[in-house]
Amino acid sequence: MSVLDDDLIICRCEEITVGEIKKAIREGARDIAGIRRRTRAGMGLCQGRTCESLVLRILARELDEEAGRFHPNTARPPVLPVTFGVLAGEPDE
Amino acid sequence: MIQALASTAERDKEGDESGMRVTEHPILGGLTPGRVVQIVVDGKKIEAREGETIAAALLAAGIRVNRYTSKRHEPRGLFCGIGQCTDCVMVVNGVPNVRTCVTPVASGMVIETQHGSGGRAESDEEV
Amino acid sequence: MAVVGAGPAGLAAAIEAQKRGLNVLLVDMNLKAGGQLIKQIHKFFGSHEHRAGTRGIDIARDLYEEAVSSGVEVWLDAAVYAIYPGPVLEIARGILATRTASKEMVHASRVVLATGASENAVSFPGWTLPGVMGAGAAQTMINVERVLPGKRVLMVGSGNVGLIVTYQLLQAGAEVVAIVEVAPKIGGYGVHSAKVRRAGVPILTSYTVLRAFGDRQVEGAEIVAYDEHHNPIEETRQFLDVDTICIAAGLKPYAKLAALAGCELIYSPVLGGWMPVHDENMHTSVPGIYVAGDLAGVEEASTALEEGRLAGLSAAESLGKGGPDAADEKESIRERLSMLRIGPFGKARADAKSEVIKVGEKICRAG
Amino acid sequence: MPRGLTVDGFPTEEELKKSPGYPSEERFKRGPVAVVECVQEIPCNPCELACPRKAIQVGVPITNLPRLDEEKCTGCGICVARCPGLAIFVVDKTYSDKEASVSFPYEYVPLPREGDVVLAVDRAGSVVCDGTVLRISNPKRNDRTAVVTIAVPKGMADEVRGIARIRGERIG
Amino acid sequence: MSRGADVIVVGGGVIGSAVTYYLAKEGLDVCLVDRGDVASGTSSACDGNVLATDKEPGFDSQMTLKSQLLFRDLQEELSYDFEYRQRGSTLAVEDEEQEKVARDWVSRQVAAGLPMRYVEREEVHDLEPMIADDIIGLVECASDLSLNPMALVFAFVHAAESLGARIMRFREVKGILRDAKGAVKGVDTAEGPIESKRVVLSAGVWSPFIAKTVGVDLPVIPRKGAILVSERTFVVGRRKVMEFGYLMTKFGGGCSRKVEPDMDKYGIAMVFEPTPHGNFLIGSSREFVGFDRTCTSEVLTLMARRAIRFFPAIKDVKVIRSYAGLRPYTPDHLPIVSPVDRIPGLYIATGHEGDGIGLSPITGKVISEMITGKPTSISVEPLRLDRFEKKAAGAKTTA
Repeated sequence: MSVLDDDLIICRCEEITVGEIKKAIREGARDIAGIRRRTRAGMGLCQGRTCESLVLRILARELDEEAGRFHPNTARPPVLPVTFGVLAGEPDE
Repeated sequence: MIQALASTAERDKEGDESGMRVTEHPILGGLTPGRVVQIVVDGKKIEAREGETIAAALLAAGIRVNRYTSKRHEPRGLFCGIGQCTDCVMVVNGVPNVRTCVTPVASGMVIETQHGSGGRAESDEEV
Repeated sequence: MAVVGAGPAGLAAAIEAQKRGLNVLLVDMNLKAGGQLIKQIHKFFGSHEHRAGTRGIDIARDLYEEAVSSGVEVWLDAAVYAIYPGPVLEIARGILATRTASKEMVHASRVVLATGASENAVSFPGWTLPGVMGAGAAQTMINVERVLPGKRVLMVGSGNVGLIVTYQLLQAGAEVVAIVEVAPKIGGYGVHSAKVRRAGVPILTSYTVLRAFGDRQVEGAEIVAYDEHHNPIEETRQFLDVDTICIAAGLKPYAKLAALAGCELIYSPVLGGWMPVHDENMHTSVPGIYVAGDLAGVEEASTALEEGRLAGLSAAESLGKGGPDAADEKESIRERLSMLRIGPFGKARADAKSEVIKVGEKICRAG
Repeated sequence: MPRGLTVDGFPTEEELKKSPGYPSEERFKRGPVAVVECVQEIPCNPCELACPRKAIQVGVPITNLPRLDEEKCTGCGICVARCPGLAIFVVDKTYSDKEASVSFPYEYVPLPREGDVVLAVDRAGSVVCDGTVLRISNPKRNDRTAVVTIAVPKGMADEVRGIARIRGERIG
Repeated sequence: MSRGADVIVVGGGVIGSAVTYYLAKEGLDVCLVDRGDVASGTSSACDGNVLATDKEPGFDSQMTLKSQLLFRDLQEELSYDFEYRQRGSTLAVEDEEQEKVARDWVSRQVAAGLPMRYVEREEVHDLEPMIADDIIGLVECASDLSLNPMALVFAFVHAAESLGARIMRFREVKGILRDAKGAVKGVDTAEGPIESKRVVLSAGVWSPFIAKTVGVDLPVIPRKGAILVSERTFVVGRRKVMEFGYLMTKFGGGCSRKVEPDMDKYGIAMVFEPTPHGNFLIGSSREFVGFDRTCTSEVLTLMARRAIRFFPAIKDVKVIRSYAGLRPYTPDHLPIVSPVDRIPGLYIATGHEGDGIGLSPITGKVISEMITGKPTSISVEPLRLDRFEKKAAGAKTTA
């Protein structure tokens, strides 16, 4: 099916392709975090908000498992981009 | 039907050259006049409606490419429209990665198409 | 009590709790309250209690006014970027509208998370081109911003969102060239599909978008039909002259904040994917934290409203402010909720929801 | 070959006639009547409250299909704009010797004007005949859903359910 | 029962994977076992610094220098790109008090053979244009380098696999098995035992649990360290920059920092590391809070504040993520790379705290030398497990 071309972008932020994700699975990735560590898919500005469910589907299909077996990435602060300035909590001069 | 023709003509008169503004709407009514502010997009002056998002102002002006990616240098534009996907980011007043779909325009705002990370250099490897 | 998200669920939760005597702070990252209601210009389904027949935009306005007049403190342009044990919310205020954002720490004894959902993506060659966008993005453009995202649109997906946004694109003056649906049947309500068919929009079931063409932006799309073995039927392959492709492939709960708060998640395909487990009071596995609306499983706005009320009421009750009618009121909300989950469209959601609650009753102790 | 609501996107004649919201042929002969084209069990009942004569009943549960009491229905058309699904029409097969009238909700701009000759469309959006605009009704209680009534050849009364949208392209 | 191996390595972090690689390179049949994926614990939650500059002059810094040389070879040997960049590093000096200690530090390191120098005030902004105006000097170390820690693990694992090593992921080791004489005979796993006469325990902070199954007490405890990740942005700096006070938080004493008390309470010290992807990492914190890996508000706030103090321009740069890892701490800041004398065939390789990435090649190499009976590349005496027992005994005698 042409929609699964290896060249197809899955992670829009880091420009990671289906091929790279499949390769990560061949190299032992068994969850979304494993894909992320090997490919950077989900490490960009949006932190996987768009690609996470697409990666999940590829994992489920490649490994022939239920989608619900694959947990989303661990949530860590900040859950949306926030400046160092705001995080530091120092009043603006 | 002649009425319809007139309303199309009016659109052009209002300076909506691309015809992208929804001037008449069966539910929302006519577009209220609203205050017009000037913004600068890649050096070109553009009129925007106060309160609208940068992405909307750009679409109204017929601009659909907000940025080019780092690796493949591919164009990107509005995608999720709710500030989540961060694909529509641009350099706004010198600050890169500003989500244009949720950030409202302001008078005098300087907006630039973002190339890569929008930094002064793409990455430290390329310095 | 703090409520995160001023959509229908968050607004309803805030109003309910405030009316019962809690001090409620309602925060939303957007500049306007109402969540997705602010782009719902169509009349809502449901019953009289759910304000059926009223347009979403009007419900948003009324709810917001009710919240403010009942004393709820509302912070807009306030993004909750972290939640820590306490619960303590860390909020960035003024990111969008000002150049001097600040950080606020809010400690609340009860928190209702109503962070909604986000659209699922569909990937196909060319899907990263400007002009390919979520149906929700297009809907925001036409109904909130009053700008067309494009003039000739291909809609991918025939669920209610796909059908409704198609209709609204027509209302805004765009052309919708076709709706393609990968399944053999239309996903959304027949009344919505009938409405767009009457308007001349073909709905092509068992069809998919193969690719988007274009150099700098969408200049066309290629579609093809599938046979029952999921093989493309070559002679149906065709090029569509469009400048916009809208993706309406369903929604998934936006559960990152709930996950960060430590809420146990459960996977429910029917309800959109990973979502926080909760009990029949909308209470999660973390003491004091409640959920409502699409975060608690993607459903309709009417459901979100009722769940919001239930969460607000339960939170008030847990602080001894439920009032004498609390039990009865909860019962009638639950009845109305089950009314929204019957029929061929509601049954699967009802089953999925009771699965979630069954797990929830085990791991979500009252806060 | 009609494939039904879930494939074609609009109900077949058979699906409609099976539903309790569709008037009988005898009733059509007696003048204007509401045609409720709501054949799926969805949770929705504003039509029930809309009718001052209680001619449409949904009852409990609200997923029941709306049932038309064709004796009570006068074809007043109040329900047309109140149906969130825009699925109710008023058809008057007795409008004149040669013509029937069809009323339908219309939420587009610009609105047609009385007397305009418009392109009448069937449920699939195909233009099937010309129609003449008889009335446009859009009082406040309609909440911005206009109801347009057009006259069409009598034989088209069961087919016509709207008009082609009036668009720039069609002008001139 | 799985096929046995010459050596079983327990733990697929950077140390275990390096050990596996060097053993496989020696032609041994090696089997690496991890309860999860490789690079999924501490090695996935750290930065990629390979620093000699922050080591105690002497054995400690020498060991790092050796490791840095091995990295140069690895860059050629390993086909997988682990983003090796040798750009050096700098330590930012805030005031005269620190300057004094810094100059002394430099002279001791130079004497020990490290390519270090003290950078005078006038030159500070030529080297680090974005650093705060009031920084009065820098300590520069030319040999320091950076890499991507997770990629390094994958690089070791892939190379080891191509040399015939077996990698068993998602298989939990429950304990070490011994024969009648007390020598190692394999490991017990959730899916049954695996036989081997030699076991290398390199499971980081989780090693003590496994060591305990054969009565070995490892003085290794988790020390949590958090990191902030920025968005891709402009070039803030091209190499590692740390505050000189980092050394104080690491070793304690020496000289003081003028900071709010919480900075010291959570061991906050600014560490800046650019990545080749256009973003940068900000560390660091040091806390003993058991196995809790969550990031706390206080720590992230203070880290952001400390980072802005050194790089004011990042105030408007966005943080997109944070994470925290559990570094295997030992009381004397030196790792344990050692046989266990009482249990023939058992080797320990853990306790590197924040230096596991940097010391992984030398650790792997030394373990492979021990097992193959070759002379070790560095003296292993200071890394022996029994040093703690001796110290404890010594302390008792003195008392």
